[in-house]
Amino acid sequence: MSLDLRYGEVEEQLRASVRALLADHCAPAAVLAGLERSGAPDPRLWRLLAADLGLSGLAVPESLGGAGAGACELAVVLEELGRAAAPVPFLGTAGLAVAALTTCAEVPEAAELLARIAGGAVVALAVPFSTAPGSGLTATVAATGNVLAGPVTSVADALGADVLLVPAATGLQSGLYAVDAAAAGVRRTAVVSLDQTRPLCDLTLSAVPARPLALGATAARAVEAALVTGAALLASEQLGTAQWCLDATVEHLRTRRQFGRVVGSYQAIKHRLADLWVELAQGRAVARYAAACAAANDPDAPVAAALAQAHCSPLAVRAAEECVQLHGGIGFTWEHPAHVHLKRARSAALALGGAGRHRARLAELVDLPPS
Amino acid sequence: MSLDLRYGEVEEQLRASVRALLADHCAPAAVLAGLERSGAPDPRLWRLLAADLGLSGLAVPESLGGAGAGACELAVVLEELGRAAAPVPFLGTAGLAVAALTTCAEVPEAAELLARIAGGAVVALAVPFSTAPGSGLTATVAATGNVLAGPVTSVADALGADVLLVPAATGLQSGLYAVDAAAAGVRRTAVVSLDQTRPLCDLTLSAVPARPLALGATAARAVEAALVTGAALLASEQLGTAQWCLDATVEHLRTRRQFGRVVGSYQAIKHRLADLWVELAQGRAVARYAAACAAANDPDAPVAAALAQAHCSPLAVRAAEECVQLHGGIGFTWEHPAHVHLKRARSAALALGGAGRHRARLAELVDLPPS
Amino acid sequence: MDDTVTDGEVRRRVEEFLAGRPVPAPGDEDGRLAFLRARFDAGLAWVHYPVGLGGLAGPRELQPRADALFAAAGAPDNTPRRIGIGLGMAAPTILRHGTPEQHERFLRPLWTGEQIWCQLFSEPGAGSDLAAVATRAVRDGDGWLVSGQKVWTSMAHRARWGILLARTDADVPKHRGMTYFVCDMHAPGVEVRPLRQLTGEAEFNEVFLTDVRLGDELRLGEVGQGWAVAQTTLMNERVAIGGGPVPREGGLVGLLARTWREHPELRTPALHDELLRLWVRAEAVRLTGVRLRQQLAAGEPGPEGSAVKLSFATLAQQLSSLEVELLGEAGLRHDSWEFSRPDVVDFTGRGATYRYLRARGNSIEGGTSEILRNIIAERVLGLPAEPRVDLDLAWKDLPR
Amino acid sequence: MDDTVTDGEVRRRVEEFLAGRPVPAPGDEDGRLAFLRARFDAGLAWVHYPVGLGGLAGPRELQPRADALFAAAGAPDNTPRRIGIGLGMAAPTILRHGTPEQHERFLRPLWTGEQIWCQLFSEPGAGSDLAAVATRAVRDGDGWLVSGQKVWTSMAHRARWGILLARTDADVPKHRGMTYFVCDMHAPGVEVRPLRQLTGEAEFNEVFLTDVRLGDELRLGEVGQGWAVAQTTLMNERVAIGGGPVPREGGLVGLLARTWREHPELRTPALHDELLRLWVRAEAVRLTGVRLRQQLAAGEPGPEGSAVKLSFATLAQQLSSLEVELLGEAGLRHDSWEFSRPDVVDFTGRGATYRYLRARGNSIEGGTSEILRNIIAERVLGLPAEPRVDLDLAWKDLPR
Repeated sequence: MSLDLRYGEVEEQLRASVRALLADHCAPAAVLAGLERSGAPDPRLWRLLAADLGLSGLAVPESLGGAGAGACELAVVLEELGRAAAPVPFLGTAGLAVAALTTCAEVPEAAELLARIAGGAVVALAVPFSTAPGSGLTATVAATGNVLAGPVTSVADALGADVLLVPAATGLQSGLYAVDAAAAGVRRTAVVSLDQTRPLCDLTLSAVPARPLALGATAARAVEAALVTGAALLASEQLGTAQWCLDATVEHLRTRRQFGRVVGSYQAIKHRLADLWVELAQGRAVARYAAACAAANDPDAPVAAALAQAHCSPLAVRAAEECVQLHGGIGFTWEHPAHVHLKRARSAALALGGAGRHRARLAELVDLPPS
Repeated sequence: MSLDLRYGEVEEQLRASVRALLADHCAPAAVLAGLERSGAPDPRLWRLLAADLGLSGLAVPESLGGAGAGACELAVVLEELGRAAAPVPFLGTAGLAVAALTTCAEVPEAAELLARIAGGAVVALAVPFSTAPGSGLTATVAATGNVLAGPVTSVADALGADVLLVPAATGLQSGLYAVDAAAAGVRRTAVVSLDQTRPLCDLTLSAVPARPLALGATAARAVEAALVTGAALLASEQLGTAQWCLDATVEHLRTRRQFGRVVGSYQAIKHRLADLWVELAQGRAVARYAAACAAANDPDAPVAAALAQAHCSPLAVRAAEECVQLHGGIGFTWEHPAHVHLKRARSAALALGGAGRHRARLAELVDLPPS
Repeated sequence: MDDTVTDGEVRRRVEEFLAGRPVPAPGDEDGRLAFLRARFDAGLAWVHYPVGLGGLAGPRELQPRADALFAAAGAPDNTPRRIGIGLGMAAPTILRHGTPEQHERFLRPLWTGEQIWCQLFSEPGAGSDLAAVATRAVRDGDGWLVSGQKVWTSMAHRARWGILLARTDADVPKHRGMTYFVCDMHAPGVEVRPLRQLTGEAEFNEVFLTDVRLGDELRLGEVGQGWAVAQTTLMNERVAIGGGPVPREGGLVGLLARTWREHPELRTPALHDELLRLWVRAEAVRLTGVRLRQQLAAGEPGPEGSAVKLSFATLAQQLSSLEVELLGEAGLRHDSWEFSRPDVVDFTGRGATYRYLRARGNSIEGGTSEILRNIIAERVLGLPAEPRVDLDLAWKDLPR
Repeated sequence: MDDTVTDGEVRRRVEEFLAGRPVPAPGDEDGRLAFLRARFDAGLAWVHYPVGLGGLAGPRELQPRADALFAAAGAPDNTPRRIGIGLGMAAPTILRHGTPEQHERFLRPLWTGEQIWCQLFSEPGAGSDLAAVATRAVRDGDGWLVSGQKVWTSMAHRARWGILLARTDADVPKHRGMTYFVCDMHAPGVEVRPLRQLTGEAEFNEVFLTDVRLGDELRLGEVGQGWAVAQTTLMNERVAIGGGPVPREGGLVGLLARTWREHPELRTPALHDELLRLWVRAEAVRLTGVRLRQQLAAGEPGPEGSAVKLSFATLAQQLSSLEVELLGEAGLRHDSWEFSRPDVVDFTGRGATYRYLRARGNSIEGGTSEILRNIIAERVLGLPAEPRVDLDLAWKDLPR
């Protein structure tokens, strides 16, 4: 074990600048106000993050205009976005899309897209958000030559996207294609989503011209890279969710009084929060390990990503549920931000596979076969 | 739902007399002292229960010298035996053996054995104690004519048995045979058992003469009846274990002081015990339902037995684990009876299938198929 | 109790009533009201209530019998779910603590549903610790002036009356300084605002009271006795929440099991065992309820009642959570975030994600699961109470 | 700290030492002892201790380096697991609070293992609440007479000395009336009885003290300062329990995984998911430890340390429980109930049922899981303490 699981100095600086920006532009009240909008989130916050802080290209090579950083830095940004429940397409663009495109960066179109991302473009991988790593590429879109047709349901971060990365079947093999989201023949239907801060859409492509990025095994590898990296990074976002929920709950319980005593002084409450904190500390270790493996291209990366998801998905859900419960009535209201985190946590726990599928994947990876 | 899940007046009287006898002859100190003996438990307590109270034949028809009662009464006795962790072969004899013999009571040998049980004889079904209902009869003993040979491992209540009921394979079918435990060729090797109050033995039969009780489907039905009824009844014993553990823990915590306060006044402790009590109340309902179904020969009896095991096995384990934990250091010592219940609970949770196998059985019975 | 009121006697009276008064046509609202008023006057509204107040002073168990006979005849009912707070909480409190004038004035329109009631107990600072209510009622001539804020008030926007707990003396310990009132929801100074909950709906309201004038005839019980009067209300609330008998797979577990059976493509081995664990728990909770009802029917109430709401809340949360998990991609989608003001909670008419969200409230509303565990530990298991610092201090001196 | 003591300097000194003193043959007990004494005198016993007391006043991190060099040369060690209480708890306390005479007298034979130490803290009435010790020490001329009962004392039957917490003043609040002593385990009036635990073994003892006379030179720290002195011991106990780095599947999870891999016939789908959940938890706990050690090595201690013992206890219990469950029929059988007196716990050398039983103690010994949760909630999360009634009352007036 030589991977460093601590936060480095650069990461802490990155965290501080993201947190400051979110404090100014993504306070709970702003997120709550955003729920009344339907469709894609307000692009203003994305522009601030992507352009002003240059975060969209955090993991894009410097030669393409990015920051040349890696998964560890992305993970820290995602922790902060998770804390704020920020409605931005960061995971999809800077995480999944960049990971997919990096595997085929020798293709000029892919390199060009990476450069556009570094410039603030939103790019989404057109797969159902529930797709698990290791599940293979079963495209619902068909490619005829370089023309695509077919549906994809429940795509994340695509409503405001500039470009879509579409896995499509062509004869016996599959390919990964780039499609301009604004092209004629691309229909995006907003889905009423459980997590309103990451609204999904259903996609229908009708005779849409596309540029091929990869074919066959390369395409499968690109999609798998996106899903594995995405799962690893999502764990850090979930960690951020859990951390916000714990912090908010502790803060509330340190002042709320019932029966003449501060509620946080009751032992049953204390023990539940202590257990949650222990689980959160474990979540930090596994999320950091997943990010470090992804950054180092460590052969253990698939195990690390599955482990991180298996632990952090239920962690965030439990933290958010405790947050609602231990806030009492106020936590059950629309006006308190607890529910935003609850919905994000519950939703994220289904994203990119969910804990059950990741445990099953671990079973294969670490040789613990089912009966 | 017309089955009565309450305790009737007769059952409460029965409970009172069993409890009084156990208070006199099976106090915790006596059970602890018994652990220093190896092999079969002291037969004195069995004689008191079987002969003085007439409990061995509780479910034997009156025409054969029994009390003609049913599973509900057996269940109440088992609750009390569970509370006391009484080292007697009641479950095996009055529960499993009587259930098996009752299905073939038209065979004179079976009727005779039922009458002997009513007189206080100990009869054990020679299957591994972990055998689950519905698992089919895969006999390890071979019958050649009426002569048996072969091993059976981990048999409960057989060390002090007078007669063994042995499932044995004969050519293509199977049969159930009665064997005198004292016969030449019967070797019983005491097993170092996790639950010393129900010591197991390994059985080896070498050319032992036997009397056939049932063959083919009838034999399978007899064994299955024993296992289903046994599973239903074991739940009541487990309920008794859980009740003792909760009661002892509450009693301890109402007087034990730490940090100037009675430990039972700390909220974390209170909430754990409240949750345990809720689960115990549920355990009482399912155990009563299983007993009522068995008594009424209700078609729901297999579901009820599996349900009772699925709930009461983990209940007793959890109650015993909490009992050890919440007694603190003293609960970890040999001189305190908590460990006797812990070992019985942990062991009983593997007996007659265990919760996992009973859940899988429920899946079949209530049409919730696996993937 | 009048033991001449037997099953046969109730049947006779219902038949006689129906013979003399035709069932009104569906949609005939005036006819419906007249019918219900007459039924009340005939003592067939709640047979266990006193004669003259809608009852026959008979045994409570005969009421379902009367209801069934009226239902069989196609008679209109008083939409009991819609007026549950009046029937379940206000009525027994008024009956026990009210004056004859109050009985006369409130009970009939309450039962017929002409006047809807709401409950003005909880406040932002008084949730589990209800005795901490800060809403003040001060003497004003021959009446009272009430000011404060109440919360979690279902039906407040439709209610004619509210049962109200207010502080009338801040110089004594908190349990001794409260008085119980009937609040006129049409009085000036009563402002009702919908309180949107995390499902997007507003089942509840906030109620702002600003110098609301209530005559002394709206006081229920003695001044300073509000806590004792409120106990009657709360005891009846817990009884009301218990619910009726359900068949196997009758509740949320049935929805989950149906999804499982109908969608083989969603199944995984891990979810299978999870499903079975919850099926077992659901069936255990159900049988506990069956056993409890058998005990109650036999006049042997067991302490299991305290556990019913606690178990139900936990189970509803676990079942709906597993349902969302099982749905996978579909669990990422929701049915609607439209604002609405439902009169009753509809767990089955909406999707799994709605159930998941709404069920979070089950362990908060009507007594949190934490408080229920305290109650079980102290009242059932006999464990000692926490040290309390708020019982002897004057209300005004309590730390806030 | 002497910063001229570098890695190279330690290596030089060890090499010089080894050059001057041949490694004793295995089994040569006298040679072994002489060798260890000389190593102590050379300052290579614990390099972070002061010069003259077995150290070089160097950085603590260099000690493993010295140990490795000695081990590589085949030199005997002081069997650190066997004398853990002396090394881990008594020594740092003596060093910090002892007189020069006490340093001189106790530290060398402690380190070489000539004299084994035990800890006389817990009592039947003082477990989690250690400050409730009732063992009394009363002045007797120029010394003390000690009477009381201690419990959970490992190695008491082999120990030459014990670190003892006793009450010297019952008229002040409990934390202020204790004094810390070194107890002479060979003194008249010390009776050690094995305490059999639920595994059948006796790792621990009860120690009965009846008018045990201890000279005042055996007092450690000031009279009445026992609680403060004991804090040094306890802080070091927690550090000691943290444990070293383990590879993936290095602990109990490895035994469970091996059984799973080697016995396909025992597998069921439900157990599979259970196994995976625990595998995930075990790996998460392991990585938490890895991260913690990286932080400690970088001089940034995180609060995760408080969680390590808690997580380890829970995990050991769950893993061993699942192992028994997985074994099925074999889980009904045990290896042995023979009475024995092991010096150290052997989790891996025995069967699954032994592990299951022994692991129940993990959440009790050395700080219960309940106390650890209190500590995390109060010290890490900053939640307020419970109301306390025992802090200001004189010890003799406390309710018992």
